[in-house]
Amino acid sequence: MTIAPAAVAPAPGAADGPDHALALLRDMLRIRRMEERCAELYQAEKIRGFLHLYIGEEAVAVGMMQALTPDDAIVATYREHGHALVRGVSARAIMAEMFGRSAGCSGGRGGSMHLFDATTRFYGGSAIVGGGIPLAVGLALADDMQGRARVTACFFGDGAVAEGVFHESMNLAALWHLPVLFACENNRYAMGTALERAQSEPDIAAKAAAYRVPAWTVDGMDVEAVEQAARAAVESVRQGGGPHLLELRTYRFRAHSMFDPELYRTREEVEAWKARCPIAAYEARLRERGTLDDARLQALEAEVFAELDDAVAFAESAPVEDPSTLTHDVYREERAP
Amino acid sequence: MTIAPAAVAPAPGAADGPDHALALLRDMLRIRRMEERCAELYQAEKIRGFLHLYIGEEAVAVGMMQALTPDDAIVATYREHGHALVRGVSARAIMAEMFGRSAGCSGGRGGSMHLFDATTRFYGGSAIVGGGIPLAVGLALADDMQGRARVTACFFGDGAVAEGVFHESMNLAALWHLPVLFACENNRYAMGTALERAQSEPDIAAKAAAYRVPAWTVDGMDVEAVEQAARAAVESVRQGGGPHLLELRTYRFRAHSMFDPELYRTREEVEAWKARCPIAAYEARLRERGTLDDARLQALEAEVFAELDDAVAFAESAPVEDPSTLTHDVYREERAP
Amino acid sequence: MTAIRTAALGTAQAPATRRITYREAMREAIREAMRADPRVFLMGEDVGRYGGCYAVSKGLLDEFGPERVRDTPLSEATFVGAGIGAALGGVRPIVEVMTVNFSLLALDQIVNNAATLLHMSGGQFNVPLVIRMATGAGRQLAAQHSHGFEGLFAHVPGLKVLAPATVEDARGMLAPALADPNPVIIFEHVMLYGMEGELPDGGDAVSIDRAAVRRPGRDVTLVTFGGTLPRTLTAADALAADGVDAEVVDLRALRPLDMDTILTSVRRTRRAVIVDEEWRSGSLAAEISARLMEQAFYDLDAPVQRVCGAEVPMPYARHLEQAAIPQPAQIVDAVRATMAP
Amino acid sequence: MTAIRTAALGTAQAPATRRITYREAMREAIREAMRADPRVFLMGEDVGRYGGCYAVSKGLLDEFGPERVRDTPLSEATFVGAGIGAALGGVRPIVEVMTVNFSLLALDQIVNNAATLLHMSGGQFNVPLVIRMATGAGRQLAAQHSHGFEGLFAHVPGLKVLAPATVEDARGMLAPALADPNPVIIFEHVMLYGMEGELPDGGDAVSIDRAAVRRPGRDVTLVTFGGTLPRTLTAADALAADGVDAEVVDLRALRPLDMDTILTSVRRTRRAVIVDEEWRSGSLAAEISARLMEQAFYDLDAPVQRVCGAEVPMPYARHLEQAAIPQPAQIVDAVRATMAP
Ligand SMILES: Cc1ncc(C[n+]2csc(CCOP(=O)(O)OP(=O)(O)O)c2C)c(N)n1
Ligand SMILES: Cc1ncc(C[n+]2csc(CCOP(=O)(O)OP(=O)(O)O)c2C)c(N)n1
Ligand SMILES: [Mg+2]
Ligand SMILES: [Mg+2]
Repeated sequence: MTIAPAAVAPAPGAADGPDHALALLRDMLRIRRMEERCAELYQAEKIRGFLHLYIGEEAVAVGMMQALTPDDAIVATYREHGHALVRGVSARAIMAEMFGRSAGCSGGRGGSMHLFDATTRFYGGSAIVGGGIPLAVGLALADDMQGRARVTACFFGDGAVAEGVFHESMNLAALWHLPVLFACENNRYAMGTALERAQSEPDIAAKAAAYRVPAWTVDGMDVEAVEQAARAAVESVRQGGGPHLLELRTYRFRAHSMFDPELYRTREEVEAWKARCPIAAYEARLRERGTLDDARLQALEAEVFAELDDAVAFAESAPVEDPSTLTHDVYREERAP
Repeated sequence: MTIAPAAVAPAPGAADGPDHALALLRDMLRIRRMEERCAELYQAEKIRGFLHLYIGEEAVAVGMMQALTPDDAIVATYREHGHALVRGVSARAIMAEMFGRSAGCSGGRGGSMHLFDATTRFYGGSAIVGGGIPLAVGLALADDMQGRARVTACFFGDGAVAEGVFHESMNLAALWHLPVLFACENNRYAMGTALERAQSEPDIAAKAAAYRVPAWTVDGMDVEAVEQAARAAVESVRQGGGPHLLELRTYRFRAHSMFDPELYRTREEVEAWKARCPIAAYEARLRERGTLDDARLQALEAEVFAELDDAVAFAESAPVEDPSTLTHDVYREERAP
Repeated sequence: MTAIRTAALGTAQAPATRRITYREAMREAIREAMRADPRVFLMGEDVGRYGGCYAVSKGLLDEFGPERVRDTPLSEATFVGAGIGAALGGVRPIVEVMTVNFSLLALDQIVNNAATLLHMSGGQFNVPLVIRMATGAGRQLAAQHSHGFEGLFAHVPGLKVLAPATVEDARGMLAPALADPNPVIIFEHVMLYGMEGELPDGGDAVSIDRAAVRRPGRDVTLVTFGGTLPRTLTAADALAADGVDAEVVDLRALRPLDMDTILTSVRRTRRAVIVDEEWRSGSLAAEISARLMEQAFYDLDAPVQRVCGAEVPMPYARHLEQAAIPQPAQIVDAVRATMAP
Repeated sequence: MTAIRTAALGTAQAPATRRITYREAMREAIREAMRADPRVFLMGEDVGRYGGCYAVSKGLLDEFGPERVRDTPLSEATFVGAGIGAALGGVRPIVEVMTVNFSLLALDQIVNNAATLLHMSGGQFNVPLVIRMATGAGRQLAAQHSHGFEGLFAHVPGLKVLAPATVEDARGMLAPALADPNPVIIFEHVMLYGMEGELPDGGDAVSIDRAAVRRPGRDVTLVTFGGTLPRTLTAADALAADGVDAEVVDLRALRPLDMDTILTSVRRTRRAVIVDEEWRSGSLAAEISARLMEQAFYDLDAPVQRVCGAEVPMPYARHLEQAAIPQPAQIVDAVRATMAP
């Protein structure tokens, strides 16, 4: 069932011109710097709870988002800051959320693991591993029943593939031919459990054959490769091709969360993957192409820093919600027609 | 991953001689006649609750049980009268169970869907579709950890394949290389839902590749074919080959349960399958081989009737348990070392 | 909401009544909801071709087709989760879970998603989903098919929980449940499906907020819901023959609870017995007793009693099953104990 | 059982005490159980190489190897179900479920299999399984990682449910739980892991049947368990400063409940407040209140009060989370209301 993406859609990348390439780089930098800032703010005890950083995996969210239109929907995991940011949730709203302020994108109720945003159709931020997958199937069902040519992109990790709902959802989406793009962020670990110790068949894309779902494996460290595959898959899904699965091979450079002593992998392994940093690699490629030079990069970095400084300042000064509102939004009060 | 069973073990059947063949026939008849009797007793309101008959599928249980030794374990479904009987649970204990008597194999607590028997390692009788599959994995784990060369045979239907636990259990058993024989009784329907309307990939054996589990498809209407495949698979599992999956293609001739109006399939389809009746076909084959004649068959039928008459009489006259024992066996009281 | 229903039905209909079963009432309610709103659809195991395990949805596939009466594979977690997603996406799913025991397979989706999304998202994403489940004992289906977890669902903030116990409620609760912007769980007791009752022709939407006094009385308040309402009314009749005038309150909504109706009754009768088929410890009956403790302690002339299911996985044998669930005689005994000085 | 433990430990050990954390106590208990019985093993998500989400099992993989400290894939239903099967097969699994919210994924296995098998099989198949779960709020982990469903599990016949709230209980409850022939669920509150306490060197098995009076008092009985014990003791201290002498009962076992200890206390103090972090409606606190209604109504000078968690999916923001769970000040207020005439 593995289809070469090139067969489905034309390759973007260099052909799309320097502006697009710089936009990709910029978005990866925005994620990287935001995550670094989050780590600092966690140390400073401004952000609390579980914090899962996306550092090393930026090419995946950035590449994928290129293929999605504002009408499409996104379901993500607890490692979703990057997805939210690139999807268009403001850094201010994300940062305020992690500060637990009512100006946060989830009103301070969700925190790092539960970013939500109705205007960008960003349906969270789900912290039960695999728990978002059926939601994505349902969102796609609603689109299908209402005749809308929308796609629902569902992000989940390699760990989620072991959960029964992955299997149930692949089957249901395929059986009902629903417009879901399953995006497996295979960073080779679920917390401290390596993929080979979690899956008897570690080739995730190969599993899709059990559901007759087209699937292919993508280099998740190459933002242009991700974009290309995402465009091909989204196009096919949108044109009625039923669900597709992308296995995006990537790596997280940091610990699973802020509490992780990282006993389960070697420094050498981490270093080897860091050498393939999606941002550094893309910078090098763009320099080679003549699209990027020091001045341009500095300007980009400055922009990103300014955005984050502004976001942190906003979050710091955002009002703290009155505890009297504690039980608001447990039920919605108005009756819908 | 599909392996021809012939490659793994020698074919039994004709070579095993007429006694074995007649024993196979006899066991199929025992199931058939018991199920027919159950249907009558249900009409007579002696048996209550949900009653799921195995008529049409006898070759599966009978063929499979040939390959299992007394040390092996069995996990079955709510359609398990036949499995229990052929495994060695007495017709008396089964019948008394369905009458709700304390002499029943589950003390009258379980009924038709929950036959249990410790002495034959018959672990039920599970009425949550798919719910028995993880138990089988655990039983196999216990054997593996204790160095016992036992096999756990786990029966489930084509419907159960859609449940997440099927996927989780296949993966875990394969990952840990556990001695489980997954036996999917594919009778093409889950209640009223045809396999093609439940599975995007209706080839169940093909799904095993997603877990690197050896699997093959077996004609479940041919008791010798089932026995042959079962022996091959059990042998391989017992010798450390890890879990195997058999997809046993069969058909239920009767309604799903006693409440089923059978709106979902045509009379023609049912008749076509009935023409492949595993018992009639085997009788014909044995006649051809000269193993069976009218006298022999009559004797067999008479034996079977006698066994059932005795079982029903036993059940009828078995004492009804005192309601004061209602909450017995909710907890076991002694402390184990 | 009543306005919507009236508009959908028209007002020309004569107010004749007719006798139908609880099952038919439920089916009519689904049919009417699907006729009234193209976004409404039914999904679950064997709701279509088979006609529903308890025959509730028989005939609906023919009228509405397989797009709106969807047979699902056996994947409770996923089809309930997909119901949540579909509700988020703007359609109005009615998801049927065949038997409450199986709902445990979907409980993660119901509790961790359906009930939390509105709050976790800071009020952005509500889940207008209706889940129907068959519940309860009495058909000798043993431990994996006979339990009711109404109390468990009623424990969860973010959910609304309903238990229609009459034909009128079976007919009338679905429309307001679908109109509700929150996830609503409807429990249908398997022993009620065959029960007949009078219904105003066409039926009508009913309140889903209030408990109902099914039998007025002065001496003691019997509080119950769902499958035990008929048995409680039987007990009340037996008590009346004995000169004890019992008031019977049918909770109808299990979350949120209508304490006003209960308190109004108990403050008058000064005695209460709660009847609940579920296991006693941690039952919904416990919650009601605890609230009466807190809100009516000084009004009570005797301690509130509970008549609940025995704490045992439901046995198959008929006489054991019957011994495990509340019987009129036990209710009568509990009332007598409550009336004794 | 105590005999067994003593034998396993030897008796030569000096009865010195030492200070360890709740987390270490739990780890020692697991280690000792695994040393004492080769059938005992630990399985769950990241219990091995990662060392456990809350670091309870750190170091155990090194000592016992991957056969006995088993990292599982993310498949809660299956690895819990496999634990049930393994227990049936003669080994002694300790299954760790990382966080109670995730246990809903395995609830079908726990309720429909572990709790029913003995009864459904007419007494043939018992399930000697221990399941450990981290529970509770206080770490700003929001709605999908902070809830406690202790009451839900305590509702289910066939299960035993424990909530160690002290270092001694963390150290001592596992051995008798493993010796018990029934499925036992142990809840470990995440806010207790770092708590230190004195322990007799080597620890010792404790009763898992009885509640404990953690602070004797005359004026009012505070009943609690697990993570709210420290806060309840704080409240008792504050009350003492005010001249109110509160007795604090730690339930320890949530199913079956030791009503004797509660009743003995309440009959003496004639007043009770129950503190329970879970959502109020349908909480375990409700069950205790209902039992006091039934068994101590005439002994009470005031209605039993509950101090429970707010009925909301747990919010992330710290001040909101704190507002959602019982605080000493609320306990003090509830006691004052109870003491007022
Ligand atoms: C159902 C469930 N089980 C366990 C956890 C604890 N947990 C949180 S993240 C995680 C690892 C998930 O790995 P993966 O899906 O590969 O995503 P990644 O963190 O690598 O992005 C685990 C086990 C959880 N949140 N939900
Ligand atoms: C979890 C669960 N969902 C639904 C049911 C209701 N149910 C009982 S049998 C059955 C069909 C199962 O079909 P299959 O697995 O093919 O077995 P068969 O009955 O054909 O032998 C269904 C849906 C159940 N018992 N458990
Ligand atoms: Mg991962
Ligand atoms: Mg079938």
